Amino acid sequence: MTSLIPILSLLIFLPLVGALLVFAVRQSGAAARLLALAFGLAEFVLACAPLALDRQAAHFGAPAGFFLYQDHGWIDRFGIRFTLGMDGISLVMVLLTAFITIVAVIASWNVKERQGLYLSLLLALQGAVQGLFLSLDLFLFYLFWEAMLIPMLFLIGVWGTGRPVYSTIKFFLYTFVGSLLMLLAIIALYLMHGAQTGSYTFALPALMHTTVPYQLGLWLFGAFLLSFAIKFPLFPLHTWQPDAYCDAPVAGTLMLASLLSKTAAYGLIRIAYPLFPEASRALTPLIYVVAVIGICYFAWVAFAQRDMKRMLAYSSVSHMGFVALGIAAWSPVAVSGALMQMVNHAITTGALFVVVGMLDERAESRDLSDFGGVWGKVPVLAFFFLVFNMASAGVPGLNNFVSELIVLVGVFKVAPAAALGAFLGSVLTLIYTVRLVQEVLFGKESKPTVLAEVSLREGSVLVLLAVVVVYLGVHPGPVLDLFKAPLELLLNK
Amino acid sequence: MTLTELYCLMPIVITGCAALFVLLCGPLLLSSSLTAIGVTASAAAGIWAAFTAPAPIQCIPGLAFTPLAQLLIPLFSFAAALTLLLSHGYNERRILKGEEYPATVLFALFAMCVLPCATNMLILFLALESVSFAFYILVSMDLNRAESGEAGLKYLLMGAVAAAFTAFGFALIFTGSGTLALSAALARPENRAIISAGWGVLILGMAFKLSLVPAHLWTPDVYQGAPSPVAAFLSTSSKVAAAALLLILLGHFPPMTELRVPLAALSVLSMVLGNLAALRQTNIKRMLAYSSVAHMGYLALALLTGSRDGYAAVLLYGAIYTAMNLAAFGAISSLSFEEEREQLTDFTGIGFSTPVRGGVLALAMISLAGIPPTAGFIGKFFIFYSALKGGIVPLAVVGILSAAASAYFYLRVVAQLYMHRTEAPAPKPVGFAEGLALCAASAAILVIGVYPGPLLEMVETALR
Amino acid sequence: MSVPLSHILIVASLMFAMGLGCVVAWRANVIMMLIGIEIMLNAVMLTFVGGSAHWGIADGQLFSLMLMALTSAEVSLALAMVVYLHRRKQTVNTDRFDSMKG
Amino acid sequence: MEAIIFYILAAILLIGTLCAITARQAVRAIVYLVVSFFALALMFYLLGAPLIAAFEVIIYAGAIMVLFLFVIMMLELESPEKLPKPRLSDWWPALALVVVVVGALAVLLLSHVRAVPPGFTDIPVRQFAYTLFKQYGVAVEIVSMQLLFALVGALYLGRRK
Amino acid sequence: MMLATYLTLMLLFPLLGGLTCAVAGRKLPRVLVESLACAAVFGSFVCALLTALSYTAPTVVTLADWFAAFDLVIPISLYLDPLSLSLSVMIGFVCGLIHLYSVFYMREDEDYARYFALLNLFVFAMLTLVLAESLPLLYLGWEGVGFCSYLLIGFWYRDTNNADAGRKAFITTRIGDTAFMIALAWLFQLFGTLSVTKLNGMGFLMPVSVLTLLGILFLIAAMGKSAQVPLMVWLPDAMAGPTPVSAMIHAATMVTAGVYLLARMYPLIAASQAALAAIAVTGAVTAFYGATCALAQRDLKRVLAYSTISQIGYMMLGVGAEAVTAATFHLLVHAFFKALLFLGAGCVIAAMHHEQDIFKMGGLRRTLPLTFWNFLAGAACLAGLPLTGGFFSKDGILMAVWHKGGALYQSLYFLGLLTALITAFYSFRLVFLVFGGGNGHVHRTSGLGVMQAVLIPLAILGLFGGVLNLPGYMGEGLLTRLFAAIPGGGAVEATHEQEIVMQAVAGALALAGLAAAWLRYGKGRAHRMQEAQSPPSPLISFLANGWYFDALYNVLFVRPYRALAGILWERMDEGIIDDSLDGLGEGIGSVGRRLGRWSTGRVAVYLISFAAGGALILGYLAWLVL
Repeated sequence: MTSLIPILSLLIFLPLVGALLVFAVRQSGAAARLLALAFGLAEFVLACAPLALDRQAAHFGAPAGFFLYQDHGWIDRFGIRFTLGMDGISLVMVLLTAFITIVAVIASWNVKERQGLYLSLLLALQGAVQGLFLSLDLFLFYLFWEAMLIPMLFLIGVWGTGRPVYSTIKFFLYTFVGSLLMLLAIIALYLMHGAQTGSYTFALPALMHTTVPYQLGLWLFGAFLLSFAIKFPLFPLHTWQPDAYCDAPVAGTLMLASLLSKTAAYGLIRIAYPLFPEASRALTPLIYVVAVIGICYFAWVAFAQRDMKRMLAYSSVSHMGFVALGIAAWSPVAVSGALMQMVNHAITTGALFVVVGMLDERAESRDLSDFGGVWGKVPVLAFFFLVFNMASAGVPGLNNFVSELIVLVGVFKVAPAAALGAFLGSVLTLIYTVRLVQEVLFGKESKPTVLAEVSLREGSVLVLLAVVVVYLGVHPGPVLDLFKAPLELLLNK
Repeated sequence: MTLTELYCLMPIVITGCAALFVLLCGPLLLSSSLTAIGVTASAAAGIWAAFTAPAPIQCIPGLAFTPLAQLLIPLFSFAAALTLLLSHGYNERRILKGEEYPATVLFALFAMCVLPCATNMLILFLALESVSFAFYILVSMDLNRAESGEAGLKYLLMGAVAAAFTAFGFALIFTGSGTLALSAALARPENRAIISAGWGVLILGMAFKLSLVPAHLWTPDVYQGAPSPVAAFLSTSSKVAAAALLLILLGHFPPMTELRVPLAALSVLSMVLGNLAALRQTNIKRMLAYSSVAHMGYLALALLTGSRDGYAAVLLYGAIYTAMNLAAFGAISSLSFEEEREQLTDFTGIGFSTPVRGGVLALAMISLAGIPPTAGFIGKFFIFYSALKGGIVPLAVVGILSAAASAYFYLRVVAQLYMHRTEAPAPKPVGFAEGLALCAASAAILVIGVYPGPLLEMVETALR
Repeated sequence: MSVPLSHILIVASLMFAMGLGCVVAWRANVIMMLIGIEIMLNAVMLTFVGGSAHWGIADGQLFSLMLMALTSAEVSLALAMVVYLHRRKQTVNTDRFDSMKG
Repeated sequence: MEAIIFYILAAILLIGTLCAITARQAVRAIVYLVVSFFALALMFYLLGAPLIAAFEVIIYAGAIMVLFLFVIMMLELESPEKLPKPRLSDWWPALALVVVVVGALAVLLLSHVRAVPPGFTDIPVRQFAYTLFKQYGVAVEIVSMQLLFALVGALYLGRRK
Repeated sequence: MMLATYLTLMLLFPLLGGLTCAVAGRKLPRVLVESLACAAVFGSFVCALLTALSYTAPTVVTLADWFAAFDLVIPISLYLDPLSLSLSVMIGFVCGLIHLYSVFYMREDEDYARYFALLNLFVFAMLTLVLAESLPLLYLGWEGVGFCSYLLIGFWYRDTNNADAGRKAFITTRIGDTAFMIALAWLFQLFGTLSVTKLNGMGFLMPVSVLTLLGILFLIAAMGKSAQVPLMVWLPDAMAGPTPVSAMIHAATMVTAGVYLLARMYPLIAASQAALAAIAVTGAVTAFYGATCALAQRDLKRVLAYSTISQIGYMMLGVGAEAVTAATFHLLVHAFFKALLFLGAGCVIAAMHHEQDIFKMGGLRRTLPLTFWNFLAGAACLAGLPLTGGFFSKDGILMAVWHKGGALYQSLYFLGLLTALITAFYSFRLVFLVFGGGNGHVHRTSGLGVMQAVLIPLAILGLFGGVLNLPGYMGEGLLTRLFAAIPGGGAVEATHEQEIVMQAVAGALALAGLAAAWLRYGKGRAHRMQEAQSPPSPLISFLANGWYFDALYNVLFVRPYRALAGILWERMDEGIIDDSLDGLGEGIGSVGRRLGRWSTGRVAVYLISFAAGGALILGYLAWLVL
């Protein structure tokens, strides 16, 4: 059954086809919206399909642990193949992508200008991200890694606010520098593997068996790390991020914060760490340091912000620090915590950006001083704002707590000092979160005193997100179980 | 000369005859039929070459239909056909009349067809100089703009000096090796110094054709001054022709290790300077000129490896670069009406007011920046792959970093096209010919970007 | 004849360099620059003829012949351009032909 | 004997060229150049290339130089403001370039071990013609095309709107 | 099996009630929401009683899995032992009453749905905290109560001060929570489990120094939640919330969670004398601090707040003195009488048009007699007048401290006694100022009758709470018997004579305090009232401002934090990091522009560059040959 329907290719190409179709009907806003939503939902259903499969079944020719696998020749000259595979980790990431895209589509219901194009770019971005999460060929991975940038470039640049051009080019250049160096590293690895085994291939499982001299490994791993660290982003390579997050339109910020930063973490887990075990060990202290600095520093800086989106941007990086920390520890508990944190961060931060987008839409401002007493004005929105903020502050019972706890417990075992720094960060996180909540929700009602209440469409998005937030906070077991088998394979290499 | 020999050389014959025919019958025919003749001839030459099996032996003294020619002639024909298609509308809008224009384009194509077939240095040299010579004329052909003539003179002066250098190089090589025939070029260790001096001078001459630093300075002026379709043709085919000449020579001569440092210097300087100088350029044609300096730097990087992979990368990149720059200059030319549209600010909001042309320009920029899934990425990948394989790591790193910086100015164009609130005056719609040319170029960019396998195979075959 | 080849080549080099010097030194004078180019090309011809004589084959001489044709073509085109530009700009000072730069 | 003549001619050639490039007026430069081209033609003859020598005289010393003169006269370029003279500061870089180029070439060419391997041989006109038409027929074609297009270009530029 | 059902229902009732109110509360009629909320809590209380009836021995009940990542397995499991059982009964009871009280107290507020939702959720969280068997679950309750407390303090959010108070509470307690989390992570590293029962049995595996550190981490956690020195600053401000909230959260239940945590983890940390001493010292100092501050407060609720701080200090002292039973005893009794006092104060405030300054009150003895008598009972308990519940519970702690022996504990004992004296003094200061004196005008609100009625059961429990654990000479205590099984739960080994002597001393001190208060505020009332008009003396303001801890923290932490945040952002982030990159970009751009200027437009320059390139290449080749 798995071989009859190429689910993996479909996961990639369905959104791309959707993008083309939506682009084609772009004249009519309503049609484009519905079409985009339909494709989003179809993708989600498709992404759910593997949940029904027997995940223990070994696929012929597939590397261990991958229960869905596709392999086609592509560029024979370099041994580049169109290889896709799905294990528990990628399944979760694919589901996440599908989910966030639906949210993004619904959140961009009211885009005024060129909505068809906007939605089409969103779907194209989704296709690229899905491809990245599924590819088992390093070249393919890189291709998607960079292809992602194009829709994002336009999303920020065309529909952005503030200084969109500056922000989008800054975003692009930053990530581009990193990824080009990564390209060199990929080629070097490929050549080395070819020279050692005589088979020139970009297949990830094969490349894992390359013996890399320690010194060279450091350089190569450094290139990978740089690329991933920029997109993560890790301190101090983050300065593109507040600008980009801030100036992007709602869906753009959502995709950036929820998905694009995850691709970097995914790359570290799936590629960089397993490929260079020794080098990654050597550079781990560095990652600890930047992760901890990131958690605390960004939380601190977030406190100083006046612009809500900018504050959330810093908050988002601060939380990504936990992911970095978990990966750096590279123990089963810590990494599964990191993966969980990736999911939770995507949901929570995404939800916060959506809510802030709604506030922005209503009050036409993101400046904290323009807000106050929102609780009295839009209680429903305020409720969700509060819930998501509390989730972000790590209140137990909501999703972020679980993953942060797992990460911290896991990291404490390996590197207590780093974990202690992160604990400090959790206090700082609360400080800015509470400030945000207070300045927006509490206090005297600011002008305009009447804001439109949440519409059905907005409400459905918020409820959807909140349900996931609570579900993952209360019963994250199924998701964590999915990580187990792949992590065992990855970490025992 | 037997029929099969003629058969092999038909592209040359077709293009040469077409050039003469256009020149002779020009006054009697409409400009559209001249274009049609030109395009047909180019297409015929290209298709003929593509579907003719290469013959290893000389067809007639001095010429052979080599595998390389089988790859390059269709490429040049493609570029020439697109140039003619683009020029048709452009020339009408800019009131450039006369049969001289298509005839000269065909003459350039004729010389280009000869070049990869040449089996000795004299033919090579003459073909190359004829290509340049055609471009001297084409560049200065816009009588409405003083810049055009000015650019032509500058190009000619520089070109003549460079030709002198090239010729001097050939002279020294000839003096050292005692033959002009490529196949018989022998290593004469006792004359190595003379030959290497010849190579040194020759490389500089080639640096001019490829516009490598420090022989690049003419490039921005000439691109700016030339009519846009000519700039498209000039920036693609003439460079590929020069690169092909170097490939042919390097392929036949024993490796000259002493050339590594000068070539490396040319390459690295070009990559860095080209990309940096383009950063703040506000004239898009000049910007593309600096960009072409940088891209030729990448080419030189691949040449430097001296390996088969490197040469394959050169050819592939040449083909891809042809598509990219044709699209870029093609879009610019199709957007130019009474005035040449060349300032960056002239493109504000064009991406939305003319979606196709704006889209093609944006696609070309993205491809030039080397972002997948466009052809530019495949090209860049191959170049840096061969560089790493050839062990020139520091240069590769410098190159890749400068390539990263280059994204800035390409994206600036994209931003200008789509991301500004104000809008420049929207251009009028264009004709079928230009649309066809733009579509062909962008289709090439996308197809090569997604499925480069066949082209890679062709490149491999060409080097066999 | 017993002139060493290297002497011929040195003479040619000197001439080539002088031509180059002429082109460089007469920086704005397009006529003198063209003359410099002629000098350089003549040096090249001398080299070819020397090489030809050295190896006893006619190829070098042929190259020289072709160079002459090439040169005359170039010169005629260049002079046509000079005339054309003079008509437009009333000058042949190349330093004044700097409407494009940067 | 021939060697001595060769060196004398070389001296004339170089001095003539030097005079030409340093002449104050273009017309004088052309005259100097004609002299040196005559010397060059003689050298060609000495080197066994009588045909080239003849062409040198006819084409260079004759046609091309006359063309130059013609243009100079046509554009009335003899007035000083029309043709700028190099300043002294322009000569230094030129000189430096000349020194470096000549020096480098001299080093390279003189390191050439066997200076006179087979000796100079006269190349009969017959051999020349044979090579030209048997081996390089294509070259003739290309050059003819090129000359044709030089004509085309010149005519095009000469066209008045 | 029944036990599991009871426990589940005990938690589910308030949770579902809270969620229903939160989600649908605004759409439902007011009465329905109110009765739903009350019913949920009383249902929970009934379940607690049923649990108590069917309780036989300590049991662990695992309800479900929460999450599991490799060896980190966290179940949702509950632990029922005398400690949690007695607390959950108390919580059910007190919270139920306070819910009822709230119905009338909040009569005029529009945001009833939010109020009751939070109240119910609070009960859920508190019960979770108490019943949790795995530490992360305990932490869930721990943070849950903090979260509800945060929102309830800032319930009247339109006033920024209220919101600020909530924020302060949340952040200050989070500092303690972090210590808790660190302890949690460390415990997992050490023992590989986070189950309370397992951990408590494994303390001996670790060196004492580790246990000391763990104890101190738990102590810090308790400091935050229970408002102990130095993290006590939030509690007085927390009085900004509605008075029932203060009664429920900031007096009876949540603030004692710290004591509960220490009692819960006592078996683990008991091996470390240093940790116990730290706990004891913290408790005694806090008790003294709170009592002194309470002396000078003018706000009715702030007096009670400081007294709460002080009383919890006693409980901590008890835990530090290895008297978990006594501490729990005091915790329970305190819950009753402090809830009573707050609710009484609520009646007063409601009757006084939300006037809280005790110097503007007086004469309520006559106008609100029921409140007066109940309040008096509460004050007597607080002061530790002999034979009240407070008397026995406080005395149990002091006795344990004395019996622990050693110079440290003996000095703590005397500090405790001094504090008891002060406590008695300020309790009656309050009574005399509020209820004594001339006639006061009151504003009769509709619900006042019911509100006053709620006080009665609490007063009875407070006054006769002593029977829960009578001292040895009066027969064995109920709690002592219950707690005998758990470590630290044993009775203090003391002779009856000693007990009697010590209780006599304590009783005498309480009476002395009462007398002093009467002298100063009963007889000298008019004089004091006049004094209150003039600016306070330095000592009074020192005490009134809580020893100026707020100001100190403001200078030490808050302002530097704010300032540094700004500096980090503008100087560091936007400045050094971003500007240096922008500068790099700018620099590269201008280099590029300069390189572009090489193209001067003059062909001579092009030629000379070209020629120079040739010269360089030739020069290089020549150099190679040389």
